[in-house]
Amino acid sequence: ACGSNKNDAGNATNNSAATNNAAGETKEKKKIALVLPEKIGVNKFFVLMDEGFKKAGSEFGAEVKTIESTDPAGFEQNLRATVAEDYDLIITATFQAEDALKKVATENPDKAFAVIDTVVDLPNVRSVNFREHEASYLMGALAGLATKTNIVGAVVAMDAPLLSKYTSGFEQGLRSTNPEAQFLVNYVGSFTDPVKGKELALLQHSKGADFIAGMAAVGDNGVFEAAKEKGFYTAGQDTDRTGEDPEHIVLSQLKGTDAVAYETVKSFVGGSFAYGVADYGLKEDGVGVTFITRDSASALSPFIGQENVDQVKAIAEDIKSGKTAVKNPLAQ
Amino acid sequence: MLLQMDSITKSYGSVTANSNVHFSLRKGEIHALVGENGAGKTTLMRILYGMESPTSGEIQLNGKPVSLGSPADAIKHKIGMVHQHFMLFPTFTIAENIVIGREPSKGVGFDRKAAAAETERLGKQYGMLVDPWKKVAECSLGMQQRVEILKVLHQGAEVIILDEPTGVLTPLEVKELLIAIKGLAAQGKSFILISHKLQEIMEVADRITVLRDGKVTGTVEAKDTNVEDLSRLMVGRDLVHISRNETNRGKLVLEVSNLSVNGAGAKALLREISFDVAEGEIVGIAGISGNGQSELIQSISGLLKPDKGMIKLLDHDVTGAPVGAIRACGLAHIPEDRYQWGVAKDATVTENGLMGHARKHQKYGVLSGSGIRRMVGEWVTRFGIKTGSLSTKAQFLSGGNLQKLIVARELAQKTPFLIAAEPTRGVDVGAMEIIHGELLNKRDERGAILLISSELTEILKLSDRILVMYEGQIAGELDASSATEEQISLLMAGGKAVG
Amino acid sequence: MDQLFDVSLFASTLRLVTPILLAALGGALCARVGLFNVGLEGLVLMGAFSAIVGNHFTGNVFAAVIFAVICTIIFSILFGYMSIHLKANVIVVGIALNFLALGLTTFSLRAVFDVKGAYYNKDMIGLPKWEIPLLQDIPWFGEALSGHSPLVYLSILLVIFLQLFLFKTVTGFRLLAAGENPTAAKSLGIKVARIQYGAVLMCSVLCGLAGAQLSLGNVTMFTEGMTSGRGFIALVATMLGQSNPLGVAASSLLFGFMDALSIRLQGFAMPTHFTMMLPYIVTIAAMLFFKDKNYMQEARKSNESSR
Amino acid sequence: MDKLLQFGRSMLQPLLAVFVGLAAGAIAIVIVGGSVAETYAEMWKGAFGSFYFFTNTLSRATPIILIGLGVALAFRAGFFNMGSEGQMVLGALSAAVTAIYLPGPGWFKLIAAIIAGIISGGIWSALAGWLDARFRMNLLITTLLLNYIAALFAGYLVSYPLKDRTGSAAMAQTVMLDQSVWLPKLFKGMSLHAGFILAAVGAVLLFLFMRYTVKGYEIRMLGGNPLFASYGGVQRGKMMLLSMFVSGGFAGLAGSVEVLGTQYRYLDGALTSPGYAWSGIMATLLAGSHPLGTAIAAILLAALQTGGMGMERNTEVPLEVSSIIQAVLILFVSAKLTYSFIKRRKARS
Ligand SMILES: Nc1ncnc2c1ncn2[C@@H]1O[C@H](COP(=O)(O)OP(=O)(O)OP(=O)(O)O)[C@@H](O)[C@H]1O
Ligand SMILES: Nc1ncnc2c1ncn2[C@@H]1O[C@H](COP(=O)(O)OP(=O)(O)OP(=O)(O)O)[C@@H](O)[C@H]1O
Ligand SMILES: [Mg+2]
Ligand SMILES: [Mg+2]
Repeated sequence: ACGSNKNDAGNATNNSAATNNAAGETKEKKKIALVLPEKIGVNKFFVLMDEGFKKAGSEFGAEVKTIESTDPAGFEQNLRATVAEDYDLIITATFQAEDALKKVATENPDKAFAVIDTVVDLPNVRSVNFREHEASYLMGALAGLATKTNIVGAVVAMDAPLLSKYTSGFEQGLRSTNPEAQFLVNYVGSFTDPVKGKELALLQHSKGADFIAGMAAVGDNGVFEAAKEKGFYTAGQDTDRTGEDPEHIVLSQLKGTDAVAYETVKSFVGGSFAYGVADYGLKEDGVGVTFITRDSASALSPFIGQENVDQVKAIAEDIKSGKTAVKNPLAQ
Repeated sequence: MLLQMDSITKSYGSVTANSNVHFSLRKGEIHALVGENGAGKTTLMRILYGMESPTSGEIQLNGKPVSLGSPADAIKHKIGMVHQHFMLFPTFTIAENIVIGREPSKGVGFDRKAAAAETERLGKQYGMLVDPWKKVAECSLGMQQRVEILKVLHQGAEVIILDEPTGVLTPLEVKELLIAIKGLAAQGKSFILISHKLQEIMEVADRITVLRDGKVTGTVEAKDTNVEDLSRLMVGRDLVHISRNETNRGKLVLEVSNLSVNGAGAKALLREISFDVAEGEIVGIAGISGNGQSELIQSISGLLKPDKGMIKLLDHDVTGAPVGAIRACGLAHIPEDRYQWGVAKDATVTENGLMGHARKHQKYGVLSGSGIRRMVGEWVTRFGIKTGSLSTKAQFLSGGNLQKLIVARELAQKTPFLIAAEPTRGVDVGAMEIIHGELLNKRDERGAILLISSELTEILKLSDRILVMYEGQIAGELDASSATEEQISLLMAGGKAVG
Repeated sequence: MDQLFDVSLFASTLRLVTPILLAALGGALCARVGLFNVGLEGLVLMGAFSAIVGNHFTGNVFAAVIFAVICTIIFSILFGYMSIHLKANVIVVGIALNFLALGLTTFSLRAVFDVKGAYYNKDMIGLPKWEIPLLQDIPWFGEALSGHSPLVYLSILLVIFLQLFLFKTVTGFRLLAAGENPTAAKSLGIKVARIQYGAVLMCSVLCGLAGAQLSLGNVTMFTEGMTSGRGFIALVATMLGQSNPLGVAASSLLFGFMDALSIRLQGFAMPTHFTMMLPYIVTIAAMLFFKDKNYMQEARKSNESSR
Repeated sequence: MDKLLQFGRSMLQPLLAVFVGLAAGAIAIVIVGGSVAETYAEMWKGAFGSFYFFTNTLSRATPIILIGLGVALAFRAGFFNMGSEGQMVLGALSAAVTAIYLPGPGWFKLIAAIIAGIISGGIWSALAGWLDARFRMNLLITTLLLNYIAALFAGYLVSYPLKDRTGSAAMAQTVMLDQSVWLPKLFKGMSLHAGFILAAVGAVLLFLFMRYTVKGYEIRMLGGNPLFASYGGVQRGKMMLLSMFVSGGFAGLAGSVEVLGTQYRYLDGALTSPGYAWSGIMATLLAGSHPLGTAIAAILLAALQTGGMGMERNTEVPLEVSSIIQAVLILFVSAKLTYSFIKRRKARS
């Protein structure tokens, strides 16, 4: 496992209401490709994107094809192949796609591209970016309010820059509500290792953490299991995962990749597709946290408590209004 | 007739190792199989032991045709084989090596105590005493040979094949072995004995079959023949007896002083050895294997760093110098174990011949293929090396032919000094003549030779002076012209020199 | 210091090391018969996946473990057939099997459970945690040693069993012989190929158990590629332990302990990347003491005559 | 004539293997309900279907060839170098760092970067050789372990001190190299770069070196029987350092050309995730450590991979199945099918 993975999720209940305008039934079917820089595999982020993409394809009558790549070199090759095979729109995603997309998009100025979750500043590319650190901030703030032991933890996939968006946001939020709290961070060293993820959670629990956020991709499953076994609280990423074990998985950080994929296809077929950069944060409802920005089917855990939720909702409003600034660790 | 092999033919591609061979064995008989290197003796026996399948032919046991598809079949039919090269497990104990395949057990457990007892009993019964708990790796070659035979006996073999069993043994060990064989034959076991030492054969064999180029050239009763007739049958011509010229000692080539090598154990492997070898002489070193000869050779050739003492080669101090430097200084070396040190089995005849000659056949580090092939081709004709081609892999050469290749390669180094360790191990009488002749030639051309051999006749025949090694020391020095086998044997066994 | 060497460190070591140890023991058996099994990773992955499948369909963990073992055996027959029968290069076969296992499990994950990446079901019950009657009452040891899955204890028993098997039984003796000098073994009528198959099968049983411990013991789920390189660590443990069950156990424990310790060192000053190196560096350092066979001995062995 | 026959016989085995492999792959395709003909056609197209795809395959083969050559050299000398991955990673990183921070004209930086890559890969590999020669540490284990250490070390450098802080800064990677140090592309618009020429030349040179030079001869004998070599005056320790250095140098070169010719920066994981090192080892073993054979086997393996991608893009066969087919093909290609086949025929006649 390599490269990276972004998680998170906004469950993005796709606004399926807005569908049936049946834009281009008369025209020829558009061919749209979603080229992913790695295997969809265990990555909820890609799973959601693929779902949103396919859904839009069937709803708006576009011919859609999802292409996974085994590695970065293969990705560039796939991207070039889709150009050669003359897709009308080529969507791709994540930071990993940046280099290849820059090259290919520059070489093919007449082709339409879109990239999700990073910015590629070219005239024929539409970029959609997320501000996950804002959601992490909310989660950290909630954790700071809810913790009884004053120790909270995070089990993180890898010590790599892109994951600092999560840890740093979380820590900023935590400090804002509970400057005393101790924050434990441990790295799994892999995106696919629930076994180690579980051990790390057990370790943090043994050090007294009562809330441990999973930020370890598949490793999260291990964290959840540890929570169930030892009775501490945890949180998931990407989609609303509280339903899996509402007693222990008390929060989820959300990232609307499916909605973005869906919207992109929709706008392209409908003719409202625009190049340039779109930035999705709390304000645009592109990222969020269960109970704060979105309701959940699960009941709110007493550990979190309605009172804390209300307090953090206020923080969310401050972030949206710009009153509170969340520092992006990747921006200098 | 106990055993009958009819019209056996075996070919490997274009090489025919056996062609229409008939061979038979009576109960209680010792039947010798002789022939030049590569005549097909080993191949025939491997067929009998189920390790090779004949291209055509039939084998009958007690008049009934049998199919021997694997050694397991052969063992089932009470055929056992002691191979030309040991088939032992060096890290296992003697007892383990002997009982393997038919282990005494307690439930599923391997009863090693019972194995040891069984080994001791066998040893006593057949007059071949061994220490059951000793690791084979620590045993002398003679002991290993005993283990091989006891192993076969333990399998309950009635027909026992011995492929050059005496090649590595000292005279005393040979004598013991031959007595044991005779005793066993008297007890009703039947033997097929392969050997190049015709004297031995005349001593124990009842019948003798001669192979040449894969064909039987005759089967004779031992009492009706003699060594000369036999060698004529084998080689197809009379052997010329080589004579020694008198030479006088020139300046010193090798000087060894106070050489010591400490082993891993408490006992030193070499203790304060001093001797020299001069131009125009062959110094023979006799001794039972394991008395420090290997360490001495390895120290001189640079493969082992001595702990003390000095080695001078042509006035250069080469103590502890790298092999390459010593060779460059003027050393060539016929190693004692041809498979371990002398060749790379997967490399071709040419490649094996090139070792040590590469510098002469290169320009700017690039080898000249044609020059190399010419050189090796010349050896093949001169020494009569039987090989499919120059690009045959060394592992497919018969043991004796490989030995000839190594001897040819080292002689061709044309160095002032040569270590010749067991130079004729496993070679046939004809080739032995050639090798002996070449060694004497080198001496006559003012070369200095250190000859190490377990074959006393060879030592006596070639040497000018004889050193005997015992327990890492030189037990005595004898003048070759007056020395006798008895004297040497006594020294080898740790006795004091007389006269 | 107390923070580092608490009881949970040892408990955690034991849990983390079990799959590695089991696989390494399997690797040792293969190594003993001259098959260098690079495919451990794939075999364990197969075991992990089939254990979950077995659990899903039978609802019984022990049946699931048996099922895992059976599936791994079937998979390993391919390894045996290719490398023993068809004389394919054993390392190529091992590498290819790793790829095959990854592809097969991912594919079957979709075919069987209709999910991508991970299968997790909160109703699925993993291996029980056994509290060992007397042991659990001993203050420190009880906490470290009690309360693990049966496979953890089984792995300890297997170390002893294999040690006895290899060095005390007739079959074990022949297995050693077949590896030590196959030519000689063949010349004695010992069926070397059959013994090699036997070793491969035993190895696959062990890898099946390793996989089951991973997916039903350590956690109760399957995720794509969840072995995360443990098979290769097992391979290192096999070699470092010189294919001796006890040695393999010692080197696995060493690695596991260092791994668990390195987790605890995270967050102390040093960057994570360096703490993660710790187990590898310590293993290399340990090799100073676990001296390998001299190349000379090795060469002597392989250059015995074959004729 | 004789040579021709021999060549024919040596080709029989791989051909038969590929045939059986395809047959086995067909079974896998049928099981998932694909069309065998269409799937294989797409696979062929993805690997060799047009000049574009062909060059694509060659560019993917480039690092595999180079790694394979390095491994082949070490194997021939009798050293089991399993550390190509770490050597490649360090080579790539050093090449990137050199190309970024060294002052001077582009061509100079390019050459310096390649040399830096070769040297650091070589030193990392020679380190394992030294540990073996000096302390008798099993080379196989140390090289395997050094892979992890190299990857973590490189990961640290590009996550912290050398991290790219331009752009999104989210990846553990160095900054993009200046265009002046890029290895030139061989054809416009195709991914094949000059690194392939280096690999091809490397294969031929290594072949000539092993076969026709004194050093090559000594290395072969050392691998054949180290006792024989030392008896003949070859110094094992020195030879070990030398051959491990060159072996690692090839891996380092592989990393360098990937950085300078394809990625234009060092990106964490970009060299490890495609499994170039394992593919390289496989190529070597499939070819019995023959340098030219290794190059061909590497292209074959690369073709399987690019073909697999093509299959995934253009058929309904999912990616996992394509990896299953690849593995099955490799398994059968490795099998010495003719071995038992010829043996049986002989026994009968
Ligand atoms: N596997 C093989 N492939 C090719 N040729 C072989 C093979 N085995 C033996 N030969 C050839 O068959 C011939 C007979 O060999 P064999 O070993 O039987 O000779 P030998 O009579 O035992 O000789 P020596 O006295 O030297 O031991 C030799 O020329 C040898 O090169
Ligand atoms: N190092 C070597 N050891 C053994 N054989 C070698 C070696 N190098 C080359 N050969 C043999 O030489 C053959 C090729 O040599 P080459 O083609 O250079 O012959 P050539 O052209 O006649 O030589 P030259 O013209 O240099 O005298 C190979 O088939 C190989 O068997
Ligand atoms: Mg013979
Ligand atoms: Mg022979």
